[in-house]
Amino acid sequence: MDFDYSDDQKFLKDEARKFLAARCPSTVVRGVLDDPARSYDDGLWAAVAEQGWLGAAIPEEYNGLGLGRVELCAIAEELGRAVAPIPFASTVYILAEAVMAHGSDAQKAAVLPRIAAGELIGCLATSEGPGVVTPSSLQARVEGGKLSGVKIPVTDGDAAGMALVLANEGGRPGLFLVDLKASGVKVETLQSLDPTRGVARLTFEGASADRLGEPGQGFELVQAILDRAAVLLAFEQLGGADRCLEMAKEYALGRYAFGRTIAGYQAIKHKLADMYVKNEVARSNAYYGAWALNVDAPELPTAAAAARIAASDAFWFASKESVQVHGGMGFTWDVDCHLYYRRSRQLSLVAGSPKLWKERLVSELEKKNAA
Amino acid sequence: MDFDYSDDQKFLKDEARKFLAARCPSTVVRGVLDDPARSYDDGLWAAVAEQGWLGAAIPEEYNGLGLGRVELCAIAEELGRAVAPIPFASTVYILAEAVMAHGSDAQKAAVLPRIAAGELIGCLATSEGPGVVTPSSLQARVEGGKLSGVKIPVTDGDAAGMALVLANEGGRPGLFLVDLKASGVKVETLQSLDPTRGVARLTFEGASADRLGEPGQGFELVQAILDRAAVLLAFEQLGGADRCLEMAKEYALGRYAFGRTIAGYQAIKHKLADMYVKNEVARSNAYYGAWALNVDAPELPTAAAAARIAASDAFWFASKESVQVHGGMGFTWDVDCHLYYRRSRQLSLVAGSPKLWKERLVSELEKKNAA
Amino acid sequence: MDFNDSPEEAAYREKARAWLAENAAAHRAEHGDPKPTTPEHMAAGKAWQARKAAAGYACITWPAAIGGAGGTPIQSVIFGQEEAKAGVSYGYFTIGLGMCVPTVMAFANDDTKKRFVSPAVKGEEIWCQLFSEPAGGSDVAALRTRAVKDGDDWVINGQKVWTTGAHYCDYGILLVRTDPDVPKHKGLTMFWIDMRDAAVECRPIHQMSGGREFNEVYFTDLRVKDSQRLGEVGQGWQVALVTLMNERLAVGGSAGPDYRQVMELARGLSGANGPALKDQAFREKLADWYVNSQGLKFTRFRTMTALSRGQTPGPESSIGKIISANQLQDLANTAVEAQGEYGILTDPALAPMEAAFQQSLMWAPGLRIAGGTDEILKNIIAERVLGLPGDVRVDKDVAFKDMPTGR
Amino acid sequence: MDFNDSPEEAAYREKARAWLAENAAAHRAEHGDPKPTTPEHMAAGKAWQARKAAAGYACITWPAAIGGAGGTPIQSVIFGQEEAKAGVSYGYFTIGLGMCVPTVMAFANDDTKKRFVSPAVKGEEIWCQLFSEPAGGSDVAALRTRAVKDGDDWVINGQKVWTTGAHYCDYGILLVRTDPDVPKHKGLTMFWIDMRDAAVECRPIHQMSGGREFNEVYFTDLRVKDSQRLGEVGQGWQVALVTLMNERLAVGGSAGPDYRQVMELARGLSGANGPALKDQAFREKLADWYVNSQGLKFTRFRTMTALSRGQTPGPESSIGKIISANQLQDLANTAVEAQGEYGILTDPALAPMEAAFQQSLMWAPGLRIAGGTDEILKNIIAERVLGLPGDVRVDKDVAFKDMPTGR
Repeated sequence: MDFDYSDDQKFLKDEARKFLAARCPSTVVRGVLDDPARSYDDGLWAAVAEQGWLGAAIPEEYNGLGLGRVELCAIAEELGRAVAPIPFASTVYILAEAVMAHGSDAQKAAVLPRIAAGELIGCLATSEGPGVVTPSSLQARVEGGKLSGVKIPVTDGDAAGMALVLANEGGRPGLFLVDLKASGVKVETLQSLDPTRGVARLTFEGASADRLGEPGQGFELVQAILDRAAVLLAFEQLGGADRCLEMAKEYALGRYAFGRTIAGYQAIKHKLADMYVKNEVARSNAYYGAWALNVDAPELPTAAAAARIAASDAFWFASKESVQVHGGMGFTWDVDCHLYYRRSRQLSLVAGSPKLWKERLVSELEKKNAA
Repeated sequence: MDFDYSDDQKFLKDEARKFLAARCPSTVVRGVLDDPARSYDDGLWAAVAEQGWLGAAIPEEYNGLGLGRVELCAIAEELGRAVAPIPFASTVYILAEAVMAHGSDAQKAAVLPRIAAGELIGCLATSEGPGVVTPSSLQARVEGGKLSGVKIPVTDGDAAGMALVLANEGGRPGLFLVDLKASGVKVETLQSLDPTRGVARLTFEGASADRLGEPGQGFELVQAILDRAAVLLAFEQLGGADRCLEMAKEYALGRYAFGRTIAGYQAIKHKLADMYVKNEVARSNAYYGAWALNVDAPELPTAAAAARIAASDAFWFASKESVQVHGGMGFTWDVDCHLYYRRSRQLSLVAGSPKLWKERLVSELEKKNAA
Repeated sequence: MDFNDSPEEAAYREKARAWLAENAAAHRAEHGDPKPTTPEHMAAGKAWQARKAAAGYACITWPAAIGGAGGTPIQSVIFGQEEAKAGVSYGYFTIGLGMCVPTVMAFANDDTKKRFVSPAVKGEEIWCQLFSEPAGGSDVAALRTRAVKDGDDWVINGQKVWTTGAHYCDYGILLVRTDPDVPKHKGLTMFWIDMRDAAVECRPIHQMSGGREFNEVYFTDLRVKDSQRLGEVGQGWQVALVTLMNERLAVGGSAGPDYRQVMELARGLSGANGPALKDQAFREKLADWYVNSQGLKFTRFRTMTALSRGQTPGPESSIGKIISANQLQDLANTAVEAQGEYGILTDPALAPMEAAFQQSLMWAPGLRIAGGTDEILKNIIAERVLGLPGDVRVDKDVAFKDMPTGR
Repeated sequence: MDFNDSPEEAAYREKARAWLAENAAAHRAEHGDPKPTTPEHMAAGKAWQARKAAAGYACITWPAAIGGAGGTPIQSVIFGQEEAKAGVSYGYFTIGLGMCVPTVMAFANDDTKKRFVSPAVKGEEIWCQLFSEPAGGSDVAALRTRAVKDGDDWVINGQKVWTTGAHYCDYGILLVRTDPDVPKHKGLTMFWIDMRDAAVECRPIHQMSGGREFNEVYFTDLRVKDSQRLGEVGQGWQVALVTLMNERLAVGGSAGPDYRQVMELARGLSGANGPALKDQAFREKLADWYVNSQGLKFTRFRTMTALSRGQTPGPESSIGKIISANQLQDLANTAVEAQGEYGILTDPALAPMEAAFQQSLMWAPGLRIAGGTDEILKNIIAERVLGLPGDVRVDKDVAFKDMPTGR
């Protein structure tokens, strides 16, 4: 039984925490938050690239570090704790993982080294409006290798150099790599609940599109990509939830009401205990997801769903109740609580809501129980 | 604005409480609980009949008191508080109300005076097995005025002299009055979660059946009957929930841990506050239901659904958390907590689960919003 | 058990409606429909208050001698309902007339009352309440703003926070510490102050929701006359309790979207398994929200019934904010998540319902705190409604200066 | 991050499996499959314990000199898993060997240890723990059972409650008050007692679930020798803490139906809007239960990992019962309500899944209380895991006899 980070992985994680404590204090997050013109911190991005994190799980032949997915999970946990304002998830959990899992050799060679070097930011463009995009609602289309349509919103779309775009080709849904710096692409930055992450509308008018994977498999590919991303996102959520609990605890211990620290009142103690319980459930499910991701286990779909559901629940609860424990101070712009509150929403919305994942989980359990 | 019991109604309610405190202490409830041979307390039943409660809402021409439905709600609230072990709901809220609303003059004359006199106990026989009975699953059938089929479970079926039975007639669902003392009826008592209320399996083999209302309208009639019953049941649930809060509060005040009353710990205080909030939400919704029932308002379906949902939630919460506040004592047979815990389940199960009522409520809201 | 006015109430409502029909139209013809927070909106509010005062519809329950109408609480509620329906409610005077001026009336000398009551009733001067401090929070009496006697004056230094309307108010009632050597509740004193004094500085608070609706107020050597004192020295807490008891009966509904808007939203969305509105989990949430909203609405009706019967309302109304604030947070979040990735967008031109759900999501955390946190409200229900014991108090007999403090 | 045994662990598991394969079969051949609570079941349990002791599988972590195997905690866990898989777990010895006998070993004189340890390991004698009292509950140290010195004896009067197995146990460790004039924790003393003494009376408790699995134990002038004392007079609380620290590491899953059974149930039921299993609200609950159950399972794996690495497990495992007891109550209730009116039936011959849901519904309230209420467990997490302050204690310096008491 060895169901935890190894000593090496713990070392990597500790180093990541120290690095981010130095390079990504909340002033850096607020630098992006308060400046509408910035959708991420390029200095932090460059530093993260220099650390090799962008290519942590990319094989050495593509200039990555060739580490396992558990190492990537450790990094994700620390990025979540730091509310890092960079397009790491879109680039690493989604684009790099998608190309590694489903790309041709040529696509891998074209994409992975650029990601590892910090030269290419990715994004996933599926949504075309409010609600869930379905095969019958999908409007974007590729004809003769040229993409037309509007994707809104696209997380990190304003920073990205390449998008994974869900579109119909010959009436069948496919997934396409699109160079956003080439012609036929219009990018507009949009306002969002979490201004520390960029969001855009992408309008395509005859942009060159290079299919990833098989034709007609667009929705299946998106799901497979999200299964992998969900585990890594769960670690970001877990890191954020842990930090919320810490912040709430520190604040409660230092805040006095009626002559004693509010951390001594059961209403606060039990709220923090509830956070702890949710965070531990999330951690245990995330670890299982990390195992499944790392060994590409057939359990990945259920493990990823469980990890995402537990982590989304834990982060939402911790972020909103941390505001509550902070009282009036927690509702101000100057206290960091809202950075986590916003990020918890961003992370729940970005790769399918917890509701969708619950449905996916139960569908998988039905299959398993029927078998 | 006069949204409360009137002074007269309050007087009636106070008198009912005093009467039940004298005639239905928990020893009476336990008399039925502990004796498998008894499905209700016939002494209490006779006393209740003598008070005129069985005919409270029955017009004077049928030997009732001819009071309004709000008066009946007041009585229901007190019966719920006392966990009265009598088939009042089946007889009064269901059979009497059904015959008053949908019966022919002959049916009214045959049924209502006997109910008012305490000579006839009623029951509603719809269920035929686990889950919801639907037009496609309904098996019982009437041919040539004779009923065949099995109804399980039937609440108060072992005490009843007359059943309202849902059955197909000529392939169309109808609702029928059946004399359970006549031939072709087999009654078997069953074990249940709440032994203070009787439950039976009724097997019909050519029993005489007298249709209530129009042919083919069986399901609509059952729903209309349950709309009325739901409001009255909500008052029973509310009375029970109020009593749970009182019991928990009294126990907490008298119980000491670590040198002080446990009623002073926030974990207990806030739990009791949560009960109070739910009970008040239930009370307000129940009052609205009482108004709608009393004036036969078109809002009855939504009002009844809201009353039932709120009351079911409040009673379940109060009954389970009252056990919790009582600690180990609450888990013993000798303390009354479990009488309420059991009754809260009985009352939630007997006229459609809260889940069904939520669906009904939203369907009604959809219609209203679409209009 | 009905919703009808009594004959007297119906007559009053009829009269109020007739007056409102005529006067709201006239008011609107003069002032148009200015946007909130603009000077024009403030001017319109003041004009409307003057018009009400002239007709006996301002401070309805106050004696006619001081500008009221000698009316009943239920008349006040009825007028408020009709005024809201007529679309001419202004919030500027709520705190001043509901809490501050009654305190002035109860504790000030005759000259002061004469000077201030009438202008306030007519909407000429607006008052704010300066109690909360950073170090206070739920424990209001732990405030640190210090007043030191200097001849016939008091010199005040310190900071208040979360003051509604401080930047547009003319006067305020201010609770300060005049003696740190006695236990916390015993060393407080109340004053009225001129908010335009140069020693008073208002700074807007930047909230997590992005807005700046509340203020910090700083006092730097603010000098006030001893004649501005309300009540005795050291009796400030007793005075403050009178202020808080005068808190207006909340009979209005709560703001923000409710189940209707979420239902409307879901009608057009696709969800996990077909249309979002057909999703049973979503429907059960809708049902719960509806039941709670109705529960609060009918609880207000029960409160009004007590008023209508001439009784003091029971404690039922204290349940309101616990439910509504938490429900708004859940409802807004559910609505945002139902939009999928699109839910992240906050541009009112793009997001459904003009981004009302996104705005509510960022506001709801504040609602759960302002005017008593969830936790304090549950304490109040437990103690004042259910009669359970208060929390163990370690600060009752300790001199304020010796009390342990954190940040 | 994997679930594999280390090579040493795998070797031990292999050995244990081989032994179990042979011995469980032999055991079953001798004893058959008797029903729980029968004398035959008890006899089989004792025989199995003797067989394990002879082979070095009883008390695996204890030194070989006293009947153990000198093994590691992870070996003990591994054997427990394999034993459960082999279907030969008996619960009779858990409390005695996990809590009582270690206390005897720590505090008794050599004669006493010699007399009792070996028979306990071999399953010849069973021990129970007599701490809880009606007046104690969450506040164990508030116990009132009195021991008064009489020559070289102590005379004990009082009552214990919720004692597991009191009616079949041979010996017990008993915590009593020897001095009511000092604060509550300081006046306690621990003894071992003979449960067959005529002055000890066991009465089964009738639970709300209908069963009678626990006992009240009454002492009427029970005389024990001073040599039966464990630890010093007045040091009973310190001794009890040792007992409680020895509480066996809980690595087993929790009992009762889980999401699988509810899923199975729903497959055949019709619900509000078609098949119950297709109801999205029901599916979301299933998902939540699954996620929590997996969360607890993998939390146990994390605990085992710490053991496997030779570390002391962290406090993660304390979350188990808070989740599982509440979840069982919710799950059982949901399953019962999904059956509609039929859910009221409790006859195992009629109700789906042999009425397991109905039984769990009546058991779950007890689970939320036994071994620490939800509220006490949250206190423990808050204080011991998160390091938050304890509740204000008014009983620390008050003589026990002067402490306020209720019922």
